[in-house]
Order: sequence, then structure tokens, then C-alpha cells
Amino acid sequence: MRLLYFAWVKEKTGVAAEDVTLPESVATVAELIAWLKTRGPEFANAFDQAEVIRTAIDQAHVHQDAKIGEAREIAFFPPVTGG
Amino acid sequence: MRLLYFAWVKEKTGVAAEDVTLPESVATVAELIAWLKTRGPEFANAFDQAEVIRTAIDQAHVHQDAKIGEAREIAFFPPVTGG
Amino acid sequence: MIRVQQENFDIGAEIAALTDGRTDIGAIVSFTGTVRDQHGAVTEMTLEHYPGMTEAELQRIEAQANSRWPLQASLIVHRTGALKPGDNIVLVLTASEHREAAFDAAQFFMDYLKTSAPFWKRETGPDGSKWVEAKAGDETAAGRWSTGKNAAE
Amino acid sequence: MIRVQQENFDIGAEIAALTDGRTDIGAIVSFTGTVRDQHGAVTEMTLEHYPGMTEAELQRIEAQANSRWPLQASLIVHRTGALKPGDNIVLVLTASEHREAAFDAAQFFMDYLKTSAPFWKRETGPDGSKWVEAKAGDETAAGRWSTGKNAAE
Repeated sequence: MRLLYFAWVKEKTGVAAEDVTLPESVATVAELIAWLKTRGPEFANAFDQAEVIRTAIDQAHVHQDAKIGEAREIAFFPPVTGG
Repeated sequence: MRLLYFAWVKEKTGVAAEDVTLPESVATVAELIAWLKTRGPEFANAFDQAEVIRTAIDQAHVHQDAKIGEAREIAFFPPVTGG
Repeated sequence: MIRVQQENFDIGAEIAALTDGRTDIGAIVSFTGTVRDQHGAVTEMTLEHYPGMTEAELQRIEAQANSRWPLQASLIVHRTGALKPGDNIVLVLTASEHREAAFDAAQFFMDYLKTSAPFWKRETGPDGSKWVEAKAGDETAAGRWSTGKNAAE
Repeated sequence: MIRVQQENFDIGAEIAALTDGRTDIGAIVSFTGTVRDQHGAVTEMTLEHYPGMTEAELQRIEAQANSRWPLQASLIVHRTGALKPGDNIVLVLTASEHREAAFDAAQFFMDYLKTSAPFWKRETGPDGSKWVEAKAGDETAAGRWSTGKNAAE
């Protein structure tokens, strides 16, 4: 599964994109975030205030209780500020 | 005093602009309209539905109960349709 | 600024004239009104106006908008005379720091133009020529600005 | 139509491309968002985005607006990359028979752009560089379109 990070989430994790294999126990976005926070201090810091972070599964906005299912691409980013 | 007529009020009266001397009894716009209607069938027809007609005194919108006072220019026209 | 003219206007050039070189503007709204052929019912539109009062009303509308919203720049251009379907009739531009003020002021301009500026449209089509009737909805639209609604809402 | 690009856009040319030769349009609204220097606090703005999802979101916003209002034409152009104060950021165009639909749809576009299109602004100034924070007011503004408000109101 491909993970993408944007804006300050990318800066804090130090990663723009990566391919990962998730543990079978990870079924929702919230569980994915909890797992990411165990991967090192950069990730723990980036997702420290997880409620601020927005998530998209396969390029569509989702809430953190969304099931990951057969997702190919999951992206994490701050609230958007375009326009 | 100068009277101006626009759009279909002008077409019905057949007059675009004229200078008139008002009878002393005419003090308000409504009284002016009543007097104008006595000036011939074109004027009676133009002002037949007087409540539809809008009035400006010295280039500012007024209601028909407005006093004429020292007005130099009074204009009659249909509801505006620009923009 | 306000202008009443027979000639066409160039929207891009008018926006550029108002905003070029400025770094304090965040939001620019333009409204352009154009002649519709109404599925063939209109082949020409003629705009009559009341010279003198027209300019006075447009300036009054612009002054009201500027006292109500923090506008960095604004423009009203209204054409008169004979127009064809597709032709421009009116241009309103508003520029502000934030989009709410620019949108609200542009709508305010148009609502008041439609109800207080002394212009009258006459449409000509295959069945002859007639004066356009005012729409009750335009009075309603203008009325909403009297209720204390402002950019902060 | 939607476009995401680094290059600037020409507002007048974009309006002409959408409306020239048409006689069924009565109202054209444009919104242009530009970089403010905020009294010297901003010397550069960088726009990051999520390629792929950005286009998907803009198309979704445009489709929603078209299902909600009778639009004859619409356009969203959003820039990315490094911009300077005074530069254009975003252009929204809406064309309809009547002004209410054109104004409402343009505001709908902007409210949803601000809350759902994956763009992020980073501002650089004399004191360094920081990511722009989202405004709570933008969520509120977008929320008003969920209450059944439409062009007929």
C-alpha cells in the first residue's frame, strides 16, 4: 500500500511517499495512524495531534473511522488552504 | 420648472422634455400628476396607472407624497430595468 | 469609479487597470451582464437612460458600498444605446482583501443597479418592440441589504 | 472545465474563451484570488498540492455546482508553485442566464475550493516561512450550502 504525506505532515515525517505492508490488525484509518506513530519519533511527532490531520483514501476525503479495505493509496495532510 | 419623461411615459405623452408653470395649487408630486392628466388624452393615458410611475425631483428618487418645493427638474419614468 | 458609455468595455483591461501593481488585494470579483437572445425572441436591445441622474445614482451606489465593505477598488461601467445579443451591458468590479466583501459588494452593486439606476431596456424581436418590465424579484433582492446583513455574516 | 497549472492566467481571455459567440448567457461572474503581501509580512507564497486528487476534487466541485444551478459554462483554474505578492492564485468563472445562479455558483466554488481541494499554502517573509493555517470561517462558509439554500432563494 502506498502512503503519501503533504505539507507539514510531510516535513515532520521527513517522507513524501512510501510503500508499506500493514499489520493485519490495522483495519481503519485511526488504527493506521496509531501504527504509524510507533514507527519512530518523527512519525510520533507528526501524528501527535491526530485529530488535526486529514486523510484521503484513493484520492477521496474520509473520516478517521473509515475502513481501509482494498485501498491502494492513503494520504495524510493538514486542513487544506488553497483557493 | 422643467419636466422630463422617459421610456414608455415619454412615448405615451409624446414629450421628452418641457418647461411648464404650475398652478399654485400643485404642491406635491401626486397633485402634479393629477394636474398633468388634465392636459389632454395623451397625458391622461400616460398617467392612467399613476401608481406604477416613478418620480425623481432634481435627479433623486422621491415618493408621490413628496413636496415639490423649489424643484428645478421633475422626471417621470417606469420602474427601472437596467443592469 | 463609474462610467456610462456607448462603447464596449474590455473586462480583462478594466481589471488590470484597477489591480495591476497592487499587493494589498486578495479578492477580485467581476460581474458582466450580457444581452440574451431568449431563443430568438430578441434581436436587438436599446438602453435609454436619464443623463445626469444616472451618474448621480451610480456614484451613490458606489459610495454606499464603500462605506459598508472594506473595498480596495471598485468600478461600475454601464452601456447605453443599441446592443445586439451577446453584447456586454454592464460591468461591476470589486476588489477587497477577502472574498466575502468582494462578493457581497458586487451583488449589492447589481441589486441596486437593477432597482435604482435610471436605465430602461427596450427589446426588439420578430414580433416587434417592447419595453422590458421590471421584475418584482429585483426589489426583493435589493431589500435584503436593508436588514443589517453585512460582510461579517 | 478545470485546470491546475504553474503559469499565470489571463482573466479576459478566459472569459472570452467561455462566452464569445454565445447569445444564451446573461450573467458572467469571475472571482480571482491574488497573493497579498500583508503589509510586508509576505514576500513569497508557495502552493503545494496533491496531483491527481486535486483534479478529482475540482471536477467533483464543478459537477456539484452544475447539478445545483443552471450554468451555461464554468471554469476553475488554480495555480501551484512559487508566487509573489500581487500574483494570481485562482480563477473561478460562472456563466448563467441570470445573475443569482452565477453569483451563488461562484461563491459555492470558492467555499469548496477553500475546504476540500488539496492545496496548501506556505508563506515566506522577513521572519521565515510557515504553513498557512486553515480558517474556521471557511468551514462555516462551505457549510451554508448544505442547508438547502439554492438559486431560487
